[in-house]
Amino acid sequence: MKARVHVTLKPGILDPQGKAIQNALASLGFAGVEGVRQGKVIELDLAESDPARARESLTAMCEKLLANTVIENYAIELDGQGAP
Amino acid sequence: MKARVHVTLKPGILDPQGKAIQNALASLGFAGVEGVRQGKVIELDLAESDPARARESLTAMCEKLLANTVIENYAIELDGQGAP
Amino acid sequence: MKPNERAPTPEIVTEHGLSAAEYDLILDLMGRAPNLLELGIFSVMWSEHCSYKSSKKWLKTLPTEGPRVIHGPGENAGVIDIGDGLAAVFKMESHNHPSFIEPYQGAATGVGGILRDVFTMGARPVANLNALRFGDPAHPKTRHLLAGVVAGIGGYGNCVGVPTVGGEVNFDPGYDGNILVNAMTVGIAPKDRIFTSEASGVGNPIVYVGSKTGRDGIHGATMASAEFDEETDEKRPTVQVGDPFTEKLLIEACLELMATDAIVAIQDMGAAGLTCSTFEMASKGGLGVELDLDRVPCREEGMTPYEMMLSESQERMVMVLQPGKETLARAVFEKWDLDFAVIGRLTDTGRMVLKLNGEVVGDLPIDPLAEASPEYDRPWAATPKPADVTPESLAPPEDTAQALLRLLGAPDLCSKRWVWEQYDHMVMADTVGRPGGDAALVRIHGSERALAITTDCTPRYCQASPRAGGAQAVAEAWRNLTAVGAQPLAVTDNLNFGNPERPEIMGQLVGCVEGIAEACRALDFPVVSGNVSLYNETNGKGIPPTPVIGAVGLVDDISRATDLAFKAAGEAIILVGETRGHLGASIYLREVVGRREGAPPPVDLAIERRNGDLVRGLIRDGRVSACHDLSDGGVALALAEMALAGRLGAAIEAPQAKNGAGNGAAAPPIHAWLFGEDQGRYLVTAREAEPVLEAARQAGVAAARIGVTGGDVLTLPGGRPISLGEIEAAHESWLPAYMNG
Amino acid sequence: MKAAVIVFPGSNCDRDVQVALGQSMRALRGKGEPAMVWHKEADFEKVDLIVLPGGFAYGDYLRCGAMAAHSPAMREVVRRAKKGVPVLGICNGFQVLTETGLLPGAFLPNASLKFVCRDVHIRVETSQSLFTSRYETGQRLRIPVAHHDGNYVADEDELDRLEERGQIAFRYCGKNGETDAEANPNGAARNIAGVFNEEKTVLGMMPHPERLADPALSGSDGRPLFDGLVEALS
Ligand SMILES: Nc1ncnc2c1ncn2[C@@H]1O[C@H](COP(=O)(O)OP(=O)(O)O)[C@@H](O)[C@H]1O
Ligand SMILES: [Mg+2]
Repeated sequence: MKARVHVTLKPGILDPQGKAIQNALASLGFAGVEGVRQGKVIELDLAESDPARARESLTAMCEKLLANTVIENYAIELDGQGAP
Repeated sequence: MKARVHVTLKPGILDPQGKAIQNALASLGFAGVEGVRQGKVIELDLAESDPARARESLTAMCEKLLANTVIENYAIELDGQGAP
Repeated sequence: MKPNERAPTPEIVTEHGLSAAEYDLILDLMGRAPNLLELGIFSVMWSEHCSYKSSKKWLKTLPTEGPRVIHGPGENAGVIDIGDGLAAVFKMESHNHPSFIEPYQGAATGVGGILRDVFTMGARPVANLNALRFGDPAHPKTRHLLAGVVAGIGGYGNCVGVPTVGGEVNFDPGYDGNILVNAMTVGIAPKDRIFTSEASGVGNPIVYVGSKTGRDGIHGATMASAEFDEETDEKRPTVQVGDPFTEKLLIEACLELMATDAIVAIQDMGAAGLTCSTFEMASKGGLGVELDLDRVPCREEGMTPYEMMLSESQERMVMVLQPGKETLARAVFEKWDLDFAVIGRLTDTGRMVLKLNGEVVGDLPIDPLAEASPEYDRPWAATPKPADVTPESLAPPEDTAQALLRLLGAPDLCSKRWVWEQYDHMVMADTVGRPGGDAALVRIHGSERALAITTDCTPRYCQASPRAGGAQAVAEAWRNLTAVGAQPLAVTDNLNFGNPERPEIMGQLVGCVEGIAEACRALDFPVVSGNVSLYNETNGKGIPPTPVIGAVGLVDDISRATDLAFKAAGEAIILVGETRGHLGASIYLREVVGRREGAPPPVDLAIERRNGDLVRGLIRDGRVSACHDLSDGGVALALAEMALAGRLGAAIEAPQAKNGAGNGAAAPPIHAWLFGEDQGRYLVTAREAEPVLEAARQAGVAAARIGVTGGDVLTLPGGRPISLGEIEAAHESWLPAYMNG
Repeated sequence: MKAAVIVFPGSNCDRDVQVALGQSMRALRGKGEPAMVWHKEADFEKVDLIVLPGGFAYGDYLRCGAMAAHSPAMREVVRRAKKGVPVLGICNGFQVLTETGLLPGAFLPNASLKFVCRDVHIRVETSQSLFTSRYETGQRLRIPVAHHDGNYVADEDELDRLEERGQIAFRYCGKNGETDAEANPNGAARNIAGVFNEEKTVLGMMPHPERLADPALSGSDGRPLFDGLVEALS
C-alpha cells in the first residue's frame, strides 16, 4: 500500500528555508504571505497491506530514521485512510 | 487562510534521496519497502481569505518560485478545501 | 532477425537530426533501412556532440605533442607526465544547454561528467574548475541561472569531495539565451597505470557498473547539437538528475578495482550513454560487441532497447574485464553498494549486435559507422578586421580614482567570492593557492610539489579578432601559471561557438583555433584534450566566440611559489613588460567610456615567452615577493587587487617614458598607461628594485620601477588616494548585492 | 596511542584527518597512523580515540548524518563512547554525533541556505578538555568551515544547560573575539561551533581543524587540537 510521511519542524524551531521562501515571495511582489514553513513528505510503497501493521512499521521508521524527533514532528498518512 | 503546496519530482526523474532512504530502511531491517520518493510541503499563511483568489495566487507562486516545473509537479491544498 | 519492421519515415529521420545525405549513407552502410533503434544509434554517433563533424578538420591543426604528453586528444582526458612517476589527467567539458534548461542539475551533471572522464583513466580527481558565462545582469533570467549553476556545481563537487579551486565568471548580453557552463577536472594517476577505452580480447566480458538506467535525457546528445528556438521552453526534455553520492562511490570503487589487474578497458557513459561507450571501446580495439539488453540494470519497468541504448542516466561506467575477474570485480562494486552486471562480451565480428530476450533487435557495423562519420569542411568567412582605437583619441576620465572603482565593481571584474565560497575549495587539504589568485595551486599529495591550474578566455577580444583572441586566451593562461611561479605544461580547451552552418560563425571558430594553435606552438604548450560546443545560438544570434583555455603547470617547490598579495611596506613595485597603453577592446573602453570597439591588444608570443621566463625565474630564485599578471583593467586593476590581497596600500609614480623600453618613445597618456591591456606584462614587488631591473636588462625585457608599497591607500598618478576600504567595498559588494537583489 | 577514523560511504575528509592526526602522532610519539575503519565493521580493534570525519555520509540525503548514525560501526562507537572512549566528530562527524544522541541538539540548513566554505574565527571556550588542552581559554583560532547545514539548534533550556555545564567548546567570533551575528557563518544558536558531551569525552565541531594543521596551507591553528589529543591519550 502507499503511505506518506509528513515531517515538519517543531513549532518553536526557526525555519531558515521557510523564512527564505517568505522573503523571496515578498520580493517577487506576492503580498499577504504571513508565514511560510517548509517540510518534507516521504512517499513509500509498502508490501504490507494491513493498515494497522503498516502504521506500526511506519512509526518505527519515523522514530528511527525518517524524522529527527529533537526538532521534527511527523505524521503518517495511509492511502485511503485520510489525511493526517 | 492556510494553504499547503506539495512539490514532488515528476515521474521518471531520478530521486537520489528517495533511493538512499529506501536502502537505509532496508539495512535497518524494515522489509517490504518497495519504493521511496521524497518531496516537499510548503505551508503558507495567507492574508487572502477567498479560496479562488488564494488558489490563483498560489499557482503563480508555484510557477515562479515554489516548484521547479522543469522537474517537479506541484499540488495546492487549501484549508477546508480537501487534499489535492 | 527482424531489424526492419518499420522503415523510418523522413520525419523520423529529420527528428533524429540526420540530413537526407546522412540517411543515404546509412542505407549504404547497412544495406537496408535501419530500424528505429539503429537509427537512434546512428543519430547520436553522428551528432555534432559525438562526431565533431564541423570542427574535426580544424582541431587537427592544434599542436598535441610534447615531451611530457602521454595521451593527447582522443582519450577521455589528456595525460601528461609530471615527474616522480605521476601523471596529471585533465579535460574541460561544456554543459551549456542542459544548464540553461535546469541550471542546478545541468551544472551538477556537467561536473559529474567531467569527473568521470578523468577517473575513467585511473586518476584520482584532485581539482575542479568552472568557466561560466551568463547574460546581461539586467536580463530577467540571469540571476536565477547564476544562482542555480553555482549551487549545482557546489552541490556536486562538494559532495564528491573534490575541491573546486578556480574558474571565471563573465556577463554579456550575447549569452542571454545561451549561458556557458564549462567544467574542468584535473586528476593525478600513477604514470604507468593509465586506463584507456581500447577493448581487447575476444570473449572478454563487458560489465556495466554504477547507477541504474532510467529514461533520462534520451536524445540529450542530439539536443546539445541543435539550435534553441523560442519553443525550447515548451519541449522541456527530460532533465538528468545527478547523484553525487553515487559518483563518490563510483570513484572509490573504480580506483579500488583499478589497483588490481582486472580491467582491460574502461569507459564512462556520457552523452549517448551505452551506445557511445560500447561503440568507442569496440571501435578502438577493432572488435565487435554483443550486448544482452535484458541484463542492463534499469530503473523503470518496460524500458525499450532504444531507451536503454540512448539513455543519459548519470553515474554509469562500462568496463571490459580480464576473463575470470568478474567475481573479484563484483565484490568491489557490491562493497560500495553499486550495481554490477555482465551485459555482454567482445566479439570478432566487428559488429554491434544488440539482443533482447535472445532475439536480435539491432545489428550495426562498427568500423564503417565510425569511419563514415561525417566530416564537414564548412564554408567560413573571416571576421573583418576592426579599426584601431588609439589612446590619444580617448579623453582621460574626469576622475581616475572613480574610473578604477568603477572597474573594480564591474560584473566581469568584481570579486567572485560569492561564487567560490559556495564551493568547498579546501577538501583534500592540499589547496595551497586558493581561489582569488592568478592560478590555483594544488599540492601533489604527500609532496612539496604542486599543480598550478587556471582557466581563461576574453570573449570580447575573440569577437573583435578571433585569431588574436584565441592566441590571447592561451597567452593569458600561460601567464597566470607563470605568475604563481609554475612551469606551464599543457592545456585543454573548450570551444564554444554559435551555429557553424553560418560562415561568419565558422570563421570565428577557424580564427580562434588558428590563434590557439599558434600560441600553443610558440609557448610549447600542447593541447591534450578538449571539447567543442556549437549551436550556442538563439533566434539566429550566436554567442560571442568563447574558446576557453584550461591550463596546467607545475611548481617544483611550493615554498618557492608566490601569490599576488603585497607582502610588506616599503617594497618596490616593478612593472615587467612594455606598456603602450592599448585600449582597443579593453574593459576600460567598455565600462568607463561605454564603447565596444577596436582591435584587441596584439599578442607577441616571443615577447610573452621571454617576459614570462624572466618572471618565473625571479619567483623561483626568491627575488620577488609578490607577482600578478596584467590582463583586464591593466596596471590599475592589478595594483588594486594586489593591495587588497595584502591589505597594504601603494604609491605609484607617473611613467616617464614608454616604460623601460629605452627607445625614448613618449609615454602613453596616463589613462592609457593605467588601464591599457597590453599583453605579456606582470607586476612584481621586491625589497630592492635594482637586482630585478638588472635581471630584466640582461634578459632584454622592458621593466621599470613604478612605485612603492605601504600605507592604507592606493595613490595613482593623476588621481586622488583611494583607501583600501573603498577598494574592498567596490570589489566585493557588486556580486552579493546583485544576487540579493 | 591508537586511533580509528570511521569511513562512511560519502565521507570525504577521512584522509585529511588521518594525515593531520598522523602527523601529530609521528611528531610527538615518533610513530603511528590512525586506522581507517569501514562503516560496516562493528568489531574494529580497541583504540584510544575515534574520529568521525567530514564529508557527505550517504550523500547527506534525508538529513545530514541520519543514515550514518545507524551504521554498524556507529552502533559500536556509541557503545564505546558511553564507556568513555573519546570521540571527535568534525563537520559531518558532528552531525552524525547529534543524530546518534551522543551530543545534544540538531542541525538545520545554514541561514543563508548556501554552502559556505571559508576561514572563520572561533573562540576556545575552555581549555579544560582533552581536545582543547593546548589552547588557552578565550584564544581565537582561524579555521575553515565548509558545510551547508551548520546551523546548530537546541531548545533554550538545553542551550542554558550546555552553558552551565561548560559543554560549549567553541563559538564563532569576530576579530576581537566578539560572538555577534556578523561573526556567525550559519546562524547557529548562540554562535556555537562545537560542543562536548557532559563528560567532555566527546567533541563535535563544525570547523575543520585538519584543514589548517600544516603551515603550507596558510595556517596551522588546527594543529594543537591533534597534538593535545596525542599528548593526552598516549
Ligand atoms: N566560477 C569560479 N569558481 C571558482 N573561482 C573563480 C570563479 N570565477 C572566478 N574565480 C576566481 O577568481 C579569481 C579572479 O578570476 P579572473 O578575474 O578570471 O582571474 P584572471 O584575470 O587572473 O584570469 C581567480 O582566482 C579565479 O579562479
Ligand atoms: Mg591573472
